[in-house]
Amino acid sequence: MNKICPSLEEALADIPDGASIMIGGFGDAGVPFQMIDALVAQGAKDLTIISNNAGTGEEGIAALIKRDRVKKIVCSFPRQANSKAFDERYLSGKLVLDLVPQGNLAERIRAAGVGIGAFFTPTAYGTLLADGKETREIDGRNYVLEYPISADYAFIKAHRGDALGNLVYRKTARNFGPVMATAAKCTIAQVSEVVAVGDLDPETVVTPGIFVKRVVEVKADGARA
Amino acid sequence: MNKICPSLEEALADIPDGASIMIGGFGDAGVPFQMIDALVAQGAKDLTIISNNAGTGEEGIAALIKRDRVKKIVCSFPRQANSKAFDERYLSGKLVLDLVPQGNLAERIRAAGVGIGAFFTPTAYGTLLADGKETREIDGRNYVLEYPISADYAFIKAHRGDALGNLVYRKTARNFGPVMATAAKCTIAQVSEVVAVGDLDPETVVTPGIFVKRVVEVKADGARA
Amino acid sequence: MSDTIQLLTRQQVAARVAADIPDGSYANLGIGAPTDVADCLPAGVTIILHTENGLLGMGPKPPAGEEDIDLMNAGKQYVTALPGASYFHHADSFAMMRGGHLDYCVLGAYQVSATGDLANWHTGAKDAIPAVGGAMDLAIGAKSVFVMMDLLTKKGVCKLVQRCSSPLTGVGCVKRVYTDHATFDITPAGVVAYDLVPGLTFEALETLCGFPLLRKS
Amino acid sequence: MSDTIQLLTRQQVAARVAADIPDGSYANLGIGAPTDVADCLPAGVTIILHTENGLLGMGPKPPAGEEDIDLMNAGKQYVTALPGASYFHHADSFAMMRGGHLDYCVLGAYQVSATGDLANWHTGAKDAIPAVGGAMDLAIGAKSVFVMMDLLTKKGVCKLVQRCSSPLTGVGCVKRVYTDHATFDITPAGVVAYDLVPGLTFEALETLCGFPLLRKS
Repeated sequence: MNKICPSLEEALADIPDGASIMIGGFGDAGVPFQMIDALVAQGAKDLTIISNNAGTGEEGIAALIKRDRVKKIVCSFPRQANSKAFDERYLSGKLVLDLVPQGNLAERIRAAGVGIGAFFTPTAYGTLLADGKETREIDGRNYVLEYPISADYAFIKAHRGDALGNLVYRKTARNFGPVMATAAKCTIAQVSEVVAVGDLDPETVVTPGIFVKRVVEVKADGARA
Repeated sequence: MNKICPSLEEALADIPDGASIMIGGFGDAGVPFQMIDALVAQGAKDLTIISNNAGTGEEGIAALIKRDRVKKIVCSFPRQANSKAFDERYLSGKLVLDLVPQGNLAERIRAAGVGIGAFFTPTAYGTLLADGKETREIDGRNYVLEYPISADYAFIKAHRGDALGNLVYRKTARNFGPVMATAAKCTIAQVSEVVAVGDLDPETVVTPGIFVKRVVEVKADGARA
Repeated sequence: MSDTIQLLTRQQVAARVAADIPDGSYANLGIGAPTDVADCLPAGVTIILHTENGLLGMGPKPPAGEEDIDLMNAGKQYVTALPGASYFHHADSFAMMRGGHLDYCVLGAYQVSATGDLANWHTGAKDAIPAVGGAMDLAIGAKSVFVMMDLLTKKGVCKLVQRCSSPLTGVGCVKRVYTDHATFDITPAGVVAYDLVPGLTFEALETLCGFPLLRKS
Repeated sequence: MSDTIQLLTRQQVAARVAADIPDGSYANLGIGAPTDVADCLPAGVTIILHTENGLLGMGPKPPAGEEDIDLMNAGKQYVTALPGASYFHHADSFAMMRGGHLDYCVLGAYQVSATGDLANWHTGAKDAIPAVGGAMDLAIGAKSVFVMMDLLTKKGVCKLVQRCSSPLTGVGCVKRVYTDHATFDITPAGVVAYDLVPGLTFEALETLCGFPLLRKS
């Protein structure tokens, strides 16, 4: 069993137009920038992107949006100081936004990974973001019924990985990676370092290899660590 | 902030009759035997115990049951080669059993810890253990609605712990510990070794201290590791 | 009349909030003004800070040159991790919040209603680009939700209202509101006003709010 | 007629199961007979074994004297962990199963129905003490659920049935049944029988089962 891919190009070769892709990261931490660059080069379009943010500046998800490759984005926080690519297309109606509270986003992604059909969450009860959704009072508290979010691919950035797909992360760059890894048909991990099988302490593996299909080593560069 | 308790006796002093108590462990691994011994000595009765098993031989949960301290047990696998204390009381109707499939048990305990009001699970659909429960078809699959399981106390065994309540576990003794820690009003951890705050690598902490109220060092003995 | 009284600065409001968070608490300080609360925590007390992007035991910002791109808070500012910290993924992090394990969270607000409804994510403007982040999870998550805000907008409109006109973040979730004019407890009996700045009368404050307030008993 | 044919031993059935699990698969081998499958996996293939008490990458039993009380499988037998293994808690472990990430699970059974219903947790006896463990999670969890059992009870009653009389573990979940007499695929068209032991005719097997079987096309 060897999940190591020699290049990002090869790892992303089979992504078709219309794919749904989860992309890890919060702010710049844990964003697999190089994998997104490779997706820009690969050319797939009509994508649905599931991520916490919608990209800023010219990099990452913003680079995909700027080239009009994204038809829909599912995220919690698209508006940022420099989210111009998103802002323009959202306001002109060219890009569909499904806005999901951050905790619901994480929990709905997890639900897809663990086989839960739907769950009652307290978040967003009584707000615009629960409009039209099923609600229920349970033990005196009000809940909204939310459904799983899955994807065809997950792009995640981890610190170290091995040929079996086991991953460990670094500090707050962990964020959405471990839950997204469980919820996609094909999870591709960009790791700063590939290590030998057996080098990761089994007690400290965060993402067990069963959730990962491909691992690509992308050495940390200064700017993007 | 110092959550270290000098003795099990002190850590368990406030447990009243009628308390619900989660007890970690699967087989003998991760069972906080010494804490259960201390509970036997403490004397609380009419307890509801939530655990994977119902004890075997004369030790652990079996010791509580044998002294008729337990009125109800929520578990997945009570019947074992040597579960005599449980068997007798169950068959005579002295002990109420709530049998829960193991995966539902883990997920219902987690749900209590994370504030989920209820969730649709595929496990047990169409079986006796879903009798009378709400069901729903979602995307062509059948699910059963299950509710959270919480408790007044959780007794868990971990490998190392610090004064802030951070815990790491050892091998398959981890089992129910981390989820139970999140689902009880008062989680008490028995650890083989107390270490200084800062000695546990923040990347490898399995149970963050926020979930733990009291930590007691119980040095590993030979028989019970 | 507001002209003649000395309103609290943002730092003074932050200090009031900080003084009400007991030693040994777990807290999440939202993005923006509430971040100042961390700087006002008295020496010698241990308040463990949570940031929802996956860190418990958050410390102050690092010295210049020691920033780590992998170590930031929910406001995307560089931070540090204190001894005894732990990292975890997003679902586990929001579990801490949504499961009711945080003792306090401190949030900013556009409006708070007399029944504790919170509006802090969306101005309600039709062409606004919405963004919610973790606001709705924080609003329902902590045992005590504190709001920290100026009582009036720049145009002089009171942000403590009988009923929010801006889209809600959470229903009946706010327990206490710290402002530059006074502190308000949201109680089943009504809004209790106290700690008014010197020179501000109860009646003047009630006039500013435009609905009846209760005195602290 | 069964007297004149040579039935497969438990080890031979286990070897058949093992031969059908491709290199690179993730599998959970249930308690009891299915455990033998691990010993039959051919050299040179990597099948990663999951045990639901929190280990992926389970290895064989340890040498005498090296047993570790903290390292056991779901059958409460001492095991080892192979290089590349990982430990996790029970909710994460059952997520692997219930989320459909395991390629195969192999279970024993009291009965399997022609539509793939599984009964393996409760004999149905009124005074039986029930115990379910992870059986119901395994039944609905893996991409392919294989059953491994003797075709007949000790009293000669067939365990492959049109409709289970014992309480169900899962509905329509079994894909294939390996027995000492033959292998059976549960398909939408019906039960396909193949790999009959030498000397066992298709008709004789159909008589044993008591309902129509399909030949492999």
